[in-house]
Amino acid sequence: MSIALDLFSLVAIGLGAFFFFAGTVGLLRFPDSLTRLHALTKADNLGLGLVVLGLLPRVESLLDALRLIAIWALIQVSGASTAQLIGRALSRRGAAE
Amino acid sequence: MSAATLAGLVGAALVGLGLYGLIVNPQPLRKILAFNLIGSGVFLIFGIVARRGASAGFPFDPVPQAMVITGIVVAFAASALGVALILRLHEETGAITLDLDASTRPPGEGARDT
Amino acid sequence: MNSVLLVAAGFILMMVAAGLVRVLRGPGDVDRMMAVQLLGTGGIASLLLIASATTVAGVEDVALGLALLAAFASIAFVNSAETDGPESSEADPG
Amino acid sequence: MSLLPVFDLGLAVLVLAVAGWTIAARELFSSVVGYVAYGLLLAIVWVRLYAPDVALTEAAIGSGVTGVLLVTSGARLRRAGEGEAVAPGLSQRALAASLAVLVAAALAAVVLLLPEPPPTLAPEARERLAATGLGNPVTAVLIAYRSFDTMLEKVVLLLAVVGVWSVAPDRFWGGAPAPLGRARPQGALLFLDQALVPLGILVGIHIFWVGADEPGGAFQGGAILAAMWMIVMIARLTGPPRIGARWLRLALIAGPAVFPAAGIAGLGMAGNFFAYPAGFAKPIILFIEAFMVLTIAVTLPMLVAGPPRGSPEP
Repeated sequence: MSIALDLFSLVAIGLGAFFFFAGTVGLLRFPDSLTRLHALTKADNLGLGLVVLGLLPRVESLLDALRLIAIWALIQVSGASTAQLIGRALSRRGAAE
Repeated sequence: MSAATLAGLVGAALVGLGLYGLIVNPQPLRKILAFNLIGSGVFLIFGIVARRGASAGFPFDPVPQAMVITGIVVAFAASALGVALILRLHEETGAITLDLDASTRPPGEGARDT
Repeated sequence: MNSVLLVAAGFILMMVAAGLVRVLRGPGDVDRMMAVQLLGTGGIASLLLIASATTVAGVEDVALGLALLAAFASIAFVNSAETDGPESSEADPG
Repeated sequence: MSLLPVFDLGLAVLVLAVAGWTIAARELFSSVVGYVAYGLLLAIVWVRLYAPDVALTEAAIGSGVTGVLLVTSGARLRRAGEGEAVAPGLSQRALAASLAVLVAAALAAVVLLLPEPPPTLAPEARERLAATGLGNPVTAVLIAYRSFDTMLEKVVLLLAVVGVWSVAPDRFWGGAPAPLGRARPQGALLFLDQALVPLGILVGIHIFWVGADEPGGAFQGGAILAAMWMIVMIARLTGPPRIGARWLRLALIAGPAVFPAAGIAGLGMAGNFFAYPAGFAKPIILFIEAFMVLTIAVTLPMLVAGPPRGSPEP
């Protein structure tokens, strides 16, 4: 059982790390700000989400699990909203030019 | 080299960097930022003193840590006061530098409160 | 298992830190901000991994605080980066 | 665990690189962006130094609120018009650099020559921890062993607010500071406020409450509450209050006033200034801390909002 759980953790955390990698590559390589924003939000949501998912089997109490999920939920909400704000700022700047 | 020593050396380097910025940067807000760098370097050195003092079952000595917490708050209060003074100076004189001899832009709309 | 977590933590942190090259290159303030946001999320992820691998009590609360404040800095940046827009306002003194 | 030194070394290089950027960047704005990133990294360093209490404070105040202070005031300065500031010449730079290197080298030498075995007060702190009823030694140091420091630190915060207010022109005295946000906030910002702020208030109170036994405490909880209030002000759901408002004045002095009151009560009840009667230490400490949270949550946003800019009539 514990081996299966460890394997689950490994896979999820590995995938999460991959999304951070992808987000960084996107941030550095994509040609303009809006596409970079796209890459960033993937890293925010999926990367952290998968890391949290991978850590869930390792927590000791229900409260700790809830705290982990709350962290992810906070980043989801704030990531989505700031992406919207940044996108607006970008499009307004584009319109002004 | 232990993690604590490494952090202490980083702290020393931060103080140096901050000091350089404090002297060289002409804009007062940048000076405040540099001052905060010096502060955090000093806090880090406090932090390693705390870490080295680990004993009696604690992984750290709580006394220096508590002082750092107090210090961070006081550093913020000092920064805020400095910012308020800079903004007021700018309003009064239109200057964005503390150097009285430096050429500054003629007072603009900021001087309307005088 | 713990060392795997540490490797993952180090990998994520170094990755998002590489993203900070965006801060150097810009070109816009918004791009710089995005790099910092990525650093915030990656920092939280690697904090959680470190917390799980080493035994420092209360690191989850640090991550929770960082998660709250991640949005805080971004909001302030967007807000002030945008103040020269058409809707810019200032309380009219007097 | 042999991987940790590699991680630490990478972290150290990163911190220094980002700190260098905040000094070297051309514009204030990108410099402040660097400073916020620096604060995040420093929080991780503090976790590595087994100081989660400090990490929380650094993340909230050192990086978050200071970053907002600088970026907000930078925008105000920019709105009022750019001016040129003259950078010092090469010889001055060289002089400053050598001075900085000298100071850094001296400090590095101090770090390397720290006494062995290291002096520590941890055993004393451990010994008396039970008497305070607390589990978190840092909170015990702040509120019980060195309560005088913490009380005076609250007074410093109060003085800073008075100082910030006092640079206002006379005719604005009693008015409200300039709003932090734009006139018409975007929908996404309002949504974020509605989702984040209630949760943030809960988290702030949670961190204050667990601070008695685990990392956290009045400073950290108060700073998070302060950040939440500032988000609300940036979205223009509410403006900064008039500085003449009675509730504001009361909230500002709550911490610095309750602290000595508890100290004097200790004089009466336990025979010593700031002595807490046995068995009641923890409730008294939490009582003091609750007022500290209130004061910090109100003081930090007022410091960021700056001097009053509106007419004093409500």
